[in-house]
Amino acid sequence: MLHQALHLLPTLAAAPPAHADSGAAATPGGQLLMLVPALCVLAALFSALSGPLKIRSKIPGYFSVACLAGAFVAVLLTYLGHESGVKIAHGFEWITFKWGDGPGQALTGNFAFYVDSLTLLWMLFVTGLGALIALYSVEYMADDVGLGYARYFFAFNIFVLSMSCLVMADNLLLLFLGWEGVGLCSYLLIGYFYKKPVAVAAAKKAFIVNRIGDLGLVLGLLATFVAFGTLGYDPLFAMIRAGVDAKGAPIADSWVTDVIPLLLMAGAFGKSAQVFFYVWLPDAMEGPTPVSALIHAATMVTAGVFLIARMYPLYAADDDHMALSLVAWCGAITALWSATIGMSIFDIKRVMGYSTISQLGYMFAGLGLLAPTGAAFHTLTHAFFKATLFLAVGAVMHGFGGQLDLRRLSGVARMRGFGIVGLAMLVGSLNLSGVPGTAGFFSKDMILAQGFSTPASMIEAPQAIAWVLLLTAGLTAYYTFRAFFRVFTGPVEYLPGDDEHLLEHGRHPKGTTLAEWHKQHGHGHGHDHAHTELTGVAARRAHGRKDFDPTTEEFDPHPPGWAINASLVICALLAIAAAALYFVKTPHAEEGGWVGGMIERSSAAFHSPHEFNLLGITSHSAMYLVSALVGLTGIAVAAFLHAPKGWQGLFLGSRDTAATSRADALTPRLGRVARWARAKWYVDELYDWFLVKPLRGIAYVSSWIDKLLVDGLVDAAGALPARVGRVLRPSQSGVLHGYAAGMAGGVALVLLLVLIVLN
Amino acid sequence: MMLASLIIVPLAFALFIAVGPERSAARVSLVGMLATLGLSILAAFAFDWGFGGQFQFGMSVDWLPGLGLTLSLGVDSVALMLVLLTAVLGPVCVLASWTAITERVKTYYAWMMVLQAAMIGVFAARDLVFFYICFEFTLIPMFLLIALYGSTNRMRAATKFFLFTFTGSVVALAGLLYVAWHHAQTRGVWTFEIDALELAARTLPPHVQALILGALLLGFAVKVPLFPLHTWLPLAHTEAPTAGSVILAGVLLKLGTYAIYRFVLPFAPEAVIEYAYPLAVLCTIGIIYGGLVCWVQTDVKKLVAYSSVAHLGFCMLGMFALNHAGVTGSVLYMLNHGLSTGALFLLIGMMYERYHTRSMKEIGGLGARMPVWSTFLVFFVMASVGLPGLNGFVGEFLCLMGAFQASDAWGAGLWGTTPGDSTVGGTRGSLGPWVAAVAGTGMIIAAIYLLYMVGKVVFGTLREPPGHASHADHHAGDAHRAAGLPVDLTRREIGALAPIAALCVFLGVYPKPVLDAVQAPVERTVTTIAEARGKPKFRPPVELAPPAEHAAEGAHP
Amino acid sequence: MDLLTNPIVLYLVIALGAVGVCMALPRRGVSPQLVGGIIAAVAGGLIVLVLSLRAARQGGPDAAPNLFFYVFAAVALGAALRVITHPRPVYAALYFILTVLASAGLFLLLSAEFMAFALIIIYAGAIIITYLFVIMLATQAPEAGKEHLLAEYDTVSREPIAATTAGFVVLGVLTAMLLGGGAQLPPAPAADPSQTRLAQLPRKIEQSLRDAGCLKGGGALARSSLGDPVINWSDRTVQIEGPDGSRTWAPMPDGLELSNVEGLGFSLLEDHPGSIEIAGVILLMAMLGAVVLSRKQVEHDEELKRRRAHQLADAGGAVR
Amino acid sequence: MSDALTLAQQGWPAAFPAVTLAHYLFVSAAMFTVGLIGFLTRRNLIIMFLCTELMFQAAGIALVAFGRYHLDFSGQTFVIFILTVAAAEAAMALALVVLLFRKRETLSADEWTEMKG
Repeated sequence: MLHQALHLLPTLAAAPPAHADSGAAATPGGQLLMLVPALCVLAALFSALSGPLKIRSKIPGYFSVACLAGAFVAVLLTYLGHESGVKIAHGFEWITFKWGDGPGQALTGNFAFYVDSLTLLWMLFVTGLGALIALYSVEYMADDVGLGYARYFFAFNIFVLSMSCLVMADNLLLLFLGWEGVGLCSYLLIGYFYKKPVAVAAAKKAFIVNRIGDLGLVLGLLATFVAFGTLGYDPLFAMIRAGVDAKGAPIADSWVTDVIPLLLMAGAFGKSAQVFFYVWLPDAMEGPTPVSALIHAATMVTAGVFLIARMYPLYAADDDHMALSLVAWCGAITALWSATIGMSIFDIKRVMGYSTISQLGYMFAGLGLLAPTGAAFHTLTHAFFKATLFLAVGAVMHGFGGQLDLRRLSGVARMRGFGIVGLAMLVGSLNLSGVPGTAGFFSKDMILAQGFSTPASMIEAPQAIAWVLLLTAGLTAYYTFRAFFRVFTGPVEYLPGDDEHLLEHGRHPKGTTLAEWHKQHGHGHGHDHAHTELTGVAARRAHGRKDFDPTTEEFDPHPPGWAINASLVICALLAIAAAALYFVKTPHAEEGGWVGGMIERSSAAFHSPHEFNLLGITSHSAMYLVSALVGLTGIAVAAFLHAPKGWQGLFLGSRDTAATSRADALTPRLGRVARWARAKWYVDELYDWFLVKPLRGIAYVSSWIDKLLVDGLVDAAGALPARVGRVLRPSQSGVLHGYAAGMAGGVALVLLLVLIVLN
Repeated sequence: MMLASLIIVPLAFALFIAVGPERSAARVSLVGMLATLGLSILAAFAFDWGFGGQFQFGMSVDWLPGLGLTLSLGVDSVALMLVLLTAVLGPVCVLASWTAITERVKTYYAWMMVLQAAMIGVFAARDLVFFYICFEFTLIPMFLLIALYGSTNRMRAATKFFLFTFTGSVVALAGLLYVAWHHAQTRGVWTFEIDALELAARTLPPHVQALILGALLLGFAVKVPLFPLHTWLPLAHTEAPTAGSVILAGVLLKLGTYAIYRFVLPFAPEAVIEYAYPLAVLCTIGIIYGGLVCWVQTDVKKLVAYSSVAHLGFCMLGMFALNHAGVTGSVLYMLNHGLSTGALFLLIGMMYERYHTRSMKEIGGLGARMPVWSTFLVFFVMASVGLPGLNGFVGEFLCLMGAFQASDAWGAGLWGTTPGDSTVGGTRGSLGPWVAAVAGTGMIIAAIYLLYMVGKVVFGTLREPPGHASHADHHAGDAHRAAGLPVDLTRREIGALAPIAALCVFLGVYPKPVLDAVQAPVERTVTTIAEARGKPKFRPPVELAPPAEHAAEGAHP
Repeated sequence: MDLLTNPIVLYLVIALGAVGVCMALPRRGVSPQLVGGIIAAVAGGLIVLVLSLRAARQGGPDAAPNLFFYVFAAVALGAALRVITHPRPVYAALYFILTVLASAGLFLLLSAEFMAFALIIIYAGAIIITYLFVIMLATQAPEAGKEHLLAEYDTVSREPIAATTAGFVVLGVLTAMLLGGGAQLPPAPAADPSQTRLAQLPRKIEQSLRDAGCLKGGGALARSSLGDPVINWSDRTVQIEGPDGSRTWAPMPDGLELSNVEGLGFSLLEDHPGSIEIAGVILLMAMLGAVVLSRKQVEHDEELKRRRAHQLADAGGAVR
Repeated sequence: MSDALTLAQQGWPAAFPAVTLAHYLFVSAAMFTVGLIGFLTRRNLIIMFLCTELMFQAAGIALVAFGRYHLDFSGQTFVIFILTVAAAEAAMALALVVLLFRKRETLSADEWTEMKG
């Protein structure tokens, strides 16, 4: 792929014609985007080689940042030069071959990019956030300089590479390459702390759950090929626009528009952690936080949204929008479901994880409610504010030795050096809660409003979906600020965690040796969220001491350095600025601002119907009020239950230690519900009991069958001659004459018989 | 002469090794393998890839003209690829045995060279008898490699391997001889030229073809191995020395698939059409069953061995899809499986050399101890799982694609209905998609068991066998030094793995040359099948409806 | 009742032979070997007589009587009987040589000259000599008059009656079958199809033509473009080329035919090339096997050691 | 030699009856029977092998006689193979006998019954 970069200039001049037979508007161009994979490969190779080359510095990190920034610039330049229409940048022929001239007799899986505004929208935040988070990682991973650094940045760059392939692919096959590639990187990065069994299990789980969805995607690909005879978007969209499949049969009410969208949906749900597939994402929080920010919040998990947005023409081509209804309902249910879990668990990073699932549910609901613009906008804003949140949480984690339990941290924002982190967290939380004026507010509003406007004739019970989403919005505001109030406000108080970095380098806070430390903690120290006992917190209180001097303590919470702060600031600013995009007027779309313009110019364009109009109020203006109200209520409840006294808690709170709050009094009253919610509704256990264990049982049975039945039959067949031999053995006395006599007698007998017969 | 030299050179080196001193055997063998590799690369350059469907480098020497026996050689692009695969794995195997084999070194390497010659002979043969001789002759060196250099249960494994595969191929021989006899009956001449027999076999009535199919499959499916006939494989793999496993997985199994590709499909096309669906179901069962059995293994090598059962299920599924995509995928799968699974066995062998155990109960978390080894392991596991961008994916996807579309290739006689015309919506239209969907779960199971293995062996907390407890600190233990091996891989070992890894990446990122090269032979096979169906191969091309005017305004009402 | 065709007579004669052979077999104590031998000879003679009479009855005028056959057959069978009855292995082997010689004589009568001499050279000359070596290596022949020192396994035969019965059932059945046919041997080969192979021996033809005086004045055998002689088999003429290049037909000389050795050679190398390869492989393997076996270091096994120890103990006991 | 041969083939004196194929076959059968009986009764390994050679010899006579009868050389050709097999057998058998003799210093076949199953 490196040669692509080298030959960039010539190919810019003379790109080969692609899909000459499609007759659509695609034109060659956008070769500049070839720089993106090229730079990623370059950075990945450099990072990988830095291991064997024994580079023990941050150079690979900075190199990656530079390359990713370069990639971002390439995307930006392409965007600036992009007007409308579709350009196809041809790289090389990947899995391309032909065995006939008819439809469906050639497989075209080129390494080529389909450049339209949807692609560019996604690529802008993928590469932009990629570069930003790479910068953050440079500092975050500083403890692992060396082999770990090489591993980390290799996977990181390969991730951006795969994500670019996924987003920019000109055909579904290349999309699948990226799809699996991001899965691999996700696997490698979740399992980055490979000595932690929890991380390894989480990585495995993520990969396998994704694979299950991928099966749907593969089958969807195959069905697409069968129906349309191609996997390239350009000819595909041409046929869908014409409403026919490869044989010219109408698709509107055929199996094509039912089966393929459902299969693709399965893939999308797997990657984006929806409904049955969500279980991998919370566990994925075992990875380093920048990874969670980039992969498991901002980019990779939105691949499912992207896939459906990309294939939106096919979804929309169905008469009864069956698949879209399903998408919407699944999204809404997931949103609510994971929000309930987010409300009850104590691990702030996992709270963010569940919140991501919930917000992804929003996006899918948006897609399903015929608001692709809203979904895309929410994806964009979510990418920024969720990245901000994760980076902030990561900074806390980094500073406190991996501590994530919100009952063991308090008043972090007031500690020296953590100001920026607190502010960034606040920005992110406001966005996530949908406080009026923030980007998150507008993007969420677009989806909600559409939900109340979409006629029930197009989607099954859209209003119900919208109510569910509205409820979720309130819960979201609650759990977001629950985490914020508990960790960032209140008395300064902390208990350091058991960060993997510290473990690796043998310097544990208590100054104990590794072995002793292990003895004290045993295993399973990865998931503090499940712990309810809070030993030793009291010993480490530092009530109201703003001048808390860390040097007198064994543990030194180190505040973030410039790289982390810089990326936090940029990220937070972007999250704020994203709101402005809503007000950008474009000639391409009536609403949705800049994103609306981008979507309208792409294949995902869909003119959503507006039917709601009560007393002259459009659904949007109604939603402004309602969702603002819901969001603020959620915050207020959070403040009442979790906030400290005084202005920090909006004068509602009463908390004065890290561990206790008003919520503690409330929880027992909820009885089992709270316990079950905290146990994540026992979904993992259910899966374990009803899926994993039976499957493993079948595997054991198969193994026994193999050993006893299949192999046993073979062995029995092999033993048959031996058995027969054992029966006949006594006749073999070993005396030569015996054999000879037998033979002679036999011959005599046979001859006699012959004689008798002949006569 | 090109091909003859490819067979003669390894044999000559085998002779050198046999008469030469014990100490230089490994080096001579390496030189011999490299010479073979060089020759095969030369052959690849001399080959006219534009005419890949024709047999090139043909040569024919009369052997016993009275019986119509000749020594005729020739390769088309598929065979040449497999020759290349064999040649590539040769030096790798020698490197893998460098320190592992310490006794009877001469015998070992001499047989290895003989094996190499026999395997190349199988792919290069254009005469049935010569093919069969080479096919069977591979058993003897392999038997000895397992029986003399294997681990504890080696004698049983070797015997089982030998008897199982030999019994099968005797039946296959009967089938092949019947075809030759039929040729002699109808044409009046005895010949064993594969081309002539191919034409003769197709004139057989369908029920005889079915018998031929059964006989050939019984012989060749054992070698593949197809689902119920696989039990020799795990045992042979676990007991064989590393190089033996590599060759076994890399090339010997391909002898079976190649034989099916070369004989079963062209010799009995009508019967294949008839029985392809049940066979595909069998492959599917093999995929899932093999995968599940993998999952509960504790012996790493056995796990990878069972994974071959699952993987070759995909390969055969593509083959029995009987359409272009499927057969192409199947051919690619042969190459890819040879590379990635061969490399996995190599890696496990390296681990075994260091720890003398392969049980996942005793070892774990080796990522901390052997980063380079672990990197390679993860890499090849990913190739094996079928990650796009690495070699495994291309073949797997095409096989699935073939199966998905296979409905209209599969015969209907057995099921009493007429073949569906379109793939989905025809009478039997949904069979292919269902088979593909069920087989597709094999992808998931592959991820489960391979990642399970990686999770146990590479990741997690470091666990080493009791004898190696002294390595808990960060320097090499005495046991390693005793074996002359450092903790992590040596340059020799990396040298053995790196070329395979490079090939994996190349074939994954740019499979185009291979795809193009195999088109012509696959075309030939698929056309044979299509002709046997008595239907025109190509459906008349349907005009693409031009995009209507109003389409631009929006797809929805 | 025709004695010649009545099977009962035949079976009685066969039974007589069996009794004779049984008596001739070595046994402990008094063995009526000479008597047995005579009885067996008489029985054999009777059967041959029956055969001959039948032949004479059926035979045409050209039925060629042959004294040599009777002599060779008698010697061969007599010597064979002695092979299996002589208690001393060396003598048995020597009698075997006699059998071989007599068989070679029979071969000569059957116009298989090459095989006759090959038999003598290979069998009598090589194989039996090897046997003799081994016998001498393995047994120590006692002097005359001390026959009781012969090994027990040489002097006592096992199950003589059963064995003889089995053998003579076979012989009886075979003979009964033989009596079914009495085909004459055809005359010595004159113009059998294999003679066309002469065409592959141009120099032999040329030599015989020259000897017959057909090639005078520097004439030569005419050759086709492939170098073969031009022969018309139907009237047995061959084309010859005069010194001036003119071609004429000349009759083939009378004695010109494929000799036994030539015929055998053609048969061996043209009709059975595969078999000769296999024979070669068998010989090679046998040689290898013999080498491997004889190189093997053997140790006296437990059985022998035990026996030796017994003998020593007995001897010691006697001394004491 | 050719004179003697002609004499032998023409038969002399004429008092003896003609010789037919059956004569030779009877000689062959009788020799085979003698060999068979010898093999069954004798207990010396070497003699037993000699007896097998006798049986070979008998087969050879039958083959040559049939060959003569059919005017075909194949019969004689097969005698060559019989010779081959006999030679090979002699080599192997004698090597084995020597081996066994060295081990137990006896030629009795009854001593060797270890090969029973």
